[in-house]
Amino acid sequence: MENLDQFRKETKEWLEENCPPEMRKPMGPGDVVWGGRNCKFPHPDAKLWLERMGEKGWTCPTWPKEYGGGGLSFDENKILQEELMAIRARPALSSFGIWMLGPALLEFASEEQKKKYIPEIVKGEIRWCQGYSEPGSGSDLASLKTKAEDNGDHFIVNGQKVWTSYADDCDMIFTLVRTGPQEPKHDGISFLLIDMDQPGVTTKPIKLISGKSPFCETFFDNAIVPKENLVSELNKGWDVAKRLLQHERNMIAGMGLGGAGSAKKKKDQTISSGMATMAKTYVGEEEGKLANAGLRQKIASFDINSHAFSLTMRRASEESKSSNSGPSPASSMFKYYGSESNKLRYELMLEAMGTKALGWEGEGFGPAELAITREWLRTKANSIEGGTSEVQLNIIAKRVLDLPQ
Amino acid sequence: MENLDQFRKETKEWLEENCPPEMRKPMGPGDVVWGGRNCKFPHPDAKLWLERMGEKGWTCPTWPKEYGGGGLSFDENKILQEELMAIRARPALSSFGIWMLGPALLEFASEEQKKKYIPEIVKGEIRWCQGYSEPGSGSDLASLKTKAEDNGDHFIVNGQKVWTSYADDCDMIFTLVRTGPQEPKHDGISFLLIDMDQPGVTTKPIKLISGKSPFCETFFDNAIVPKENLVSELNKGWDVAKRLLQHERNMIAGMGLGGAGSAKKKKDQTISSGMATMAKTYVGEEEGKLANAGLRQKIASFDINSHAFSLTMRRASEESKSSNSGPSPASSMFKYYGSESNKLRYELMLEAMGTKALGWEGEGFGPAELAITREWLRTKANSIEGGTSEVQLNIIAKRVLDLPQ
Amino acid sequence: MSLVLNEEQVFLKDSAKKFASEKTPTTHFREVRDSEIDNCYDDKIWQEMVSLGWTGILVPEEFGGSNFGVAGISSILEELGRTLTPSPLFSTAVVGVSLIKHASDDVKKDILTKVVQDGLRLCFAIEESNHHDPVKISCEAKKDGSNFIISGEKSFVIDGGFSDKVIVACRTSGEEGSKDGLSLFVLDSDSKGLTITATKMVDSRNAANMKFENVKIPSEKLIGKENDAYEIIESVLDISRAAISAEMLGSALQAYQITLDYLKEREQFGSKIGSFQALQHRAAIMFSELELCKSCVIESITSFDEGGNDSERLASLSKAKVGEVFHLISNESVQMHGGIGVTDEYDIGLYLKRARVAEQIFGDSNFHKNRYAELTGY
Amino acid sequence: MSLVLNEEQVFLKDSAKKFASEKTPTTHFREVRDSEIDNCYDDKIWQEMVSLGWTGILVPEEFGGSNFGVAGISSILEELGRTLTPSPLFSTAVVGVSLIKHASDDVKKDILTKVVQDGLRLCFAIEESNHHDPVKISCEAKKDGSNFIISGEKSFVIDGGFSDKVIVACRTSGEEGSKDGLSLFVLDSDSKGLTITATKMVDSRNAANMKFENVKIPSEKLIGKENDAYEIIESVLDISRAAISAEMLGSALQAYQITLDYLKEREQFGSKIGSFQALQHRAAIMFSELELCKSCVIESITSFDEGGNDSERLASLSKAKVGEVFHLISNESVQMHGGIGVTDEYDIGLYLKRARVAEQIFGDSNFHKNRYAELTGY
Repeated sequence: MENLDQFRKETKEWLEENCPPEMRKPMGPGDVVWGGRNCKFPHPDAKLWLERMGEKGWTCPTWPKEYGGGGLSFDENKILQEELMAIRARPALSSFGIWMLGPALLEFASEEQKKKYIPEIVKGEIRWCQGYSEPGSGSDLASLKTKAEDNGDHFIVNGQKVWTSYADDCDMIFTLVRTGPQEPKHDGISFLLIDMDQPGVTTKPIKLISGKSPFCETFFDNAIVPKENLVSELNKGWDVAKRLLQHERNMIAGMGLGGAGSAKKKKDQTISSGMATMAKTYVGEEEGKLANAGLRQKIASFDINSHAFSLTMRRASEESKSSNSGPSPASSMFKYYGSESNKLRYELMLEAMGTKALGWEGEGFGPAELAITREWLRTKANSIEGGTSEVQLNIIAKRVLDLPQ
Repeated sequence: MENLDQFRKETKEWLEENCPPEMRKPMGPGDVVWGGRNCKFPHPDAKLWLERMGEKGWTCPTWPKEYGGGGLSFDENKILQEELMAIRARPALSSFGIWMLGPALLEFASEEQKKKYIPEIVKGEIRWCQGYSEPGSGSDLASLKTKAEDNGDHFIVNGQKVWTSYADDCDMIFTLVRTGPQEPKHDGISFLLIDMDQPGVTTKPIKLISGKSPFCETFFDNAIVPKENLVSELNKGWDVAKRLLQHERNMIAGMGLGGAGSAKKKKDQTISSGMATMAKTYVGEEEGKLANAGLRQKIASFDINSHAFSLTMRRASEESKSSNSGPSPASSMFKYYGSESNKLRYELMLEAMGTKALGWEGEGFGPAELAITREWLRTKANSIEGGTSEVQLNIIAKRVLDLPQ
Repeated sequence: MSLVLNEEQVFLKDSAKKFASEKTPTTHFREVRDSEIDNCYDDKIWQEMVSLGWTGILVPEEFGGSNFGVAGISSILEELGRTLTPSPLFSTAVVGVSLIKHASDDVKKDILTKVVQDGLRLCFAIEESNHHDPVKISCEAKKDGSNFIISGEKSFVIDGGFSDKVIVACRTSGEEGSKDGLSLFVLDSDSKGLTITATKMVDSRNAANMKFENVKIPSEKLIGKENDAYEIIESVLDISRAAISAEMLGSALQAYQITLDYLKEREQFGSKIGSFQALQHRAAIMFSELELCKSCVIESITSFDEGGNDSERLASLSKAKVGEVFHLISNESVQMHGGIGVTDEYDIGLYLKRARVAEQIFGDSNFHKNRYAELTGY
Repeated sequence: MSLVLNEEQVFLKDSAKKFASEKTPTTHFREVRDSEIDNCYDDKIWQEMVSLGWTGILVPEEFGGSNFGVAGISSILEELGRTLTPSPLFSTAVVGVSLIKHASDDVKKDILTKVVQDGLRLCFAIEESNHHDPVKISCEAKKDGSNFIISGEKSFVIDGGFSDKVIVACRTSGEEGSKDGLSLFVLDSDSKGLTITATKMVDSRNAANMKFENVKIPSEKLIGKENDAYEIIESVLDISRAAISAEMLGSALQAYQITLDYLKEREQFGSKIGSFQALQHRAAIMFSELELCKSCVIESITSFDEGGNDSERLASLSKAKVGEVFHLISNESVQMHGGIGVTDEYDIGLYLKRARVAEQIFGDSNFHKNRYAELTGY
């Protein structure tokens, strides 16, 4: 405990000294730092902040020190996060390398690969995107067709990926490719790291119902990939993929939060529901109650579920703290409930806001209102991306409940 | 049209003359006339009424005259029903023979069988029950195991049926039995008419969660069945069964009615919802509105669905009037929606009545309240008997929507 | 009421079906949407509708209409709803015409003739907040000699951005929220003092915000009696609610059909996804719900023509039920399409966007559930 | 608040689990139900619970209790709920004890000691209508010298049919519906003027109707201050709501487990029915809902012992959520069992019956949703 107090003290001091004032201001939508070879910093301080945090490994606080990570314990990291929160520090770096690829590399990659790629991720030098889905393979990921052919010291890759987020701004892509067409479908898949800075790789943005999106189609036309870029063994890529998908599910599950339960309590003990407060401004109130009784009932149900869900996320984290088991099949439950809940949140906002939530662009609507319309449409993908709700329910039924095939 | 007017006039006169006054009084629970060898009549007039109606064939108004039916057209029968309703005449006869077996015999039985069994059904001389389900075969009816072995001029039947309504009071049972164990399961089934007045047939009542029930288990222990009691060809009983199940579904579907939509309008145009009126007495009202806003919302949803459902029943009947196609796969929709709706009706009644709907017996509750508790439990079987809701949805998916197997 | 269409209505429905599939498939909607036209409808198509007599279906024969009734025009809207056909038909031929029928003979003659012959476009300015409320009206019309002076604001005026005439619901007396004291006026959309801002909605159609600043209008442009417009408004709204339900039903049926086709065609895990039981059951439930919607819509749209006495409640039944089911189907359809369902390239998302806007037109399901309960006495 | 039980609580839970499986499996419930005993519990079992110290878990050590807290007793109730164990544990050791803790030292000493040592049975007479409402109280207590005279009626008194002592909530001033003017008294169940009618409920347990006709009771039997009992009542109700949620959770978990086992064992169409995707998805959704319930219950039951300041809202969260999920699961379980699910022979129907009664205890989901919204400020 004493060590932790000491750690908190040092952390506080270091942050005070090293986190530039500009990086303590609230973020706008363009202020995310994604890193990469052509990284665009919103402000010179953002560059400084990334360099300093990257140097300490605190962009990836719990990763091993030997690969550039912060090497912090669970408790130390908690303190770091609390202190970052306390000064409202912006994240120094956001990246799919941190959220997805890194943990997989730490588990599956060779020593050489870890030495090469992990520090780049920690420092934000390379920006990664994910290449899993293909036009023909949605939920049935393993039916993918992009193929990598052995050509001596390198593979030649041909095929197409979809839903590659930010592919048009990324440096490298981690992909699943078919290397063994003869094998049963799960066994012929390999995990390849592909440099996108070559003529054989091109990208094209996808327009969504919500408008522009970070998603792209990514085309491989005789792309060249050195053999040392194969992670894990040949035809054993599916194991890496499964683990990565669990990480992705956990990421998306978190979006379901934000009802009354997770609302911060103020000092005077008033508890408020963000949804209800917002609804009151659009439908009015009578004697402190939301004027529309039907809507009030629906929001109460939503808040109760949200509250229960956030308690469950916390419970899962408390339970796993000791056992340290990492993502489990129960993460499917979080993915399922979280994404369905987030969709419902926006449907309720639409219901509360009425015609005010139905603008597309131009006059007559506030920017926040227009953003809600778009975000409502965007949430429809929550229960599809990272494994559909149906796939999550299948996983729960089979792996958690052990129901027969 | 003139003929119909004439028919209405004659019918009115005949009913005036022949329907005994006692048979125009509202019925109590014990007043149903089921017919049969040991028929118990609640009143001597009930016997008279059955004899007179049976004589004219009006217990089965649209069945062919040659087998004792009424021989009425669709429109004539409509008039008869209207006139019966006008004088509030009790049904002369209720019977599974009329509702289920008769239509199947008319379609599938031999001339001899029709001549023998149909008039008995029309006159209420024989009381029939249905023997389909078995302990091991619920939704998967065709997996039935009761077997009939060829023994020269008769079959010997061994096995067990469940859910045979009123079996302990019936004279005969129509059953599905396995006659061809070697065949694929649907092809080895035959449709047999079995006389229950023999030592080889015994019955035992089933107790339900709602208490006593008309259901029995029926045991066949070397029961003897003459070969002329086989309906349709040997091993072709499944076709008969399928048709009969459709009739049963239609019967049960009708139970979902009774919300605001089907409420009778009074002369002063007030429309009322039975559910809401009842709820008002248990939760009170404020300015004419049901006091509990959440419950009010639920009842409104229920009434709207009920109203829409009853319109749909009527639409289906209007649409089929011209085409005269009989029960269609869409009857699965009615069975599904009707039984789910009926279950919901009782759940809402419980919600409205609170603790008053939770009595089992004894003091503290009115007889109507106790009846609702029991009926609530009884409705749980609605979505199971006559083909579960899941089976109905399967049928809709496959036969109506033509979705792949 | 009949729950089966008569021959005339079936004929209208069939010709609308043909029209929609030949002239306005969803590609037509996309063209209009992606073009620079602000109106979000194609005037050529509109003139074809006019020449087919569709704008005159609710117009009495003396003014050149066919008087084919609410069931007639609604059947057309149902078919146009299938392909999301954009046009001012609803706002003009249903809402506008039904209102103008209550105007003076001169006004009727003038406007209805032009609607039938030239496709004069009408719109109804009633809403003043973000939720439908036909009595929450504070936009004021003050008597000033033989004129009225209108001041106030209106919002969510369907097709208000490109109308020729505006029918506006004003308060001539009483408090906001009262049924008494409402009056209707018809005026030109380029009237002095009237500012119209067309808003672009998520379904790419237009609704307008209107600002009335001392707009002067002669008494002859009053529709019905002063202070006494409430009954007219409600009766026209009910016709409109029934008709828009029919359009929504058409859209829902089509979204469902597209999805059903996709279930039969898309393969995953070596099987058609339509063979997965969980999806089958959801599809079967949606089928059942749609059957119920069909009954509500037909009962409701025929009730006006057949003089039924339950039209109010049936309009709420229809709007509440179809609204809820279209909501469900629009969500389920996108989900069942998976990733491509959320891309702009596929049509299914267009139905989702349309669903939410249509739900709000003249009362959402919440509003109509509540109204149904009130009309039923609880 | 901790979302994981501590060692002591885990120990209590484990011993209750053992007790339930060895001494009170559902066959025990059936025996009691089908016997001629009107009480619907077995006194021998009750005395075993007493000797295990369960009635003393909320009792301070000075009166012989263990003071192991709400989380302790609730964990026991959860396990007993699994097998539908009938006993006066909830009404006595949770509701009754929590109320008596606010009484005078003499009363406390007298009653709590007997509860701990002899299993003296307590019940709480509060409800006066068919829906829970802690302020809808008109049963009156009039001061008469050093006594109070109680007149009025009570209903749905859990375990009221066989209690030794009755704690009754009365109005000493104010209007029905007011929070002010409520007072609590404890009296013997055989007091003169008190008529108790045990009702037999659908779950085969007993609740009682009570009629007070000028029941005289000395002032010392007042619990808390005159006119000022509202806060005590609400705080005890919240503890009780959390505890009954735990019991309901146990029952829901068990009903779910029985159903899951059945899905893995029952064959239809040549396959285990648990392999049908539609059932799998429904089972997976129920699993998720139960996980949420577990979190609500544990957060709620530990909040009292850990002095959290959100206990009221957590009690409503827990009762509302568990009530809804137990409702869902009790229905789904019967349906998934098919025909045998509705026979008395199988256990699953017993859970259905229990679910509806438990839902009504101290507020159904509707009540608590509403309360949750109020406590959250809307």
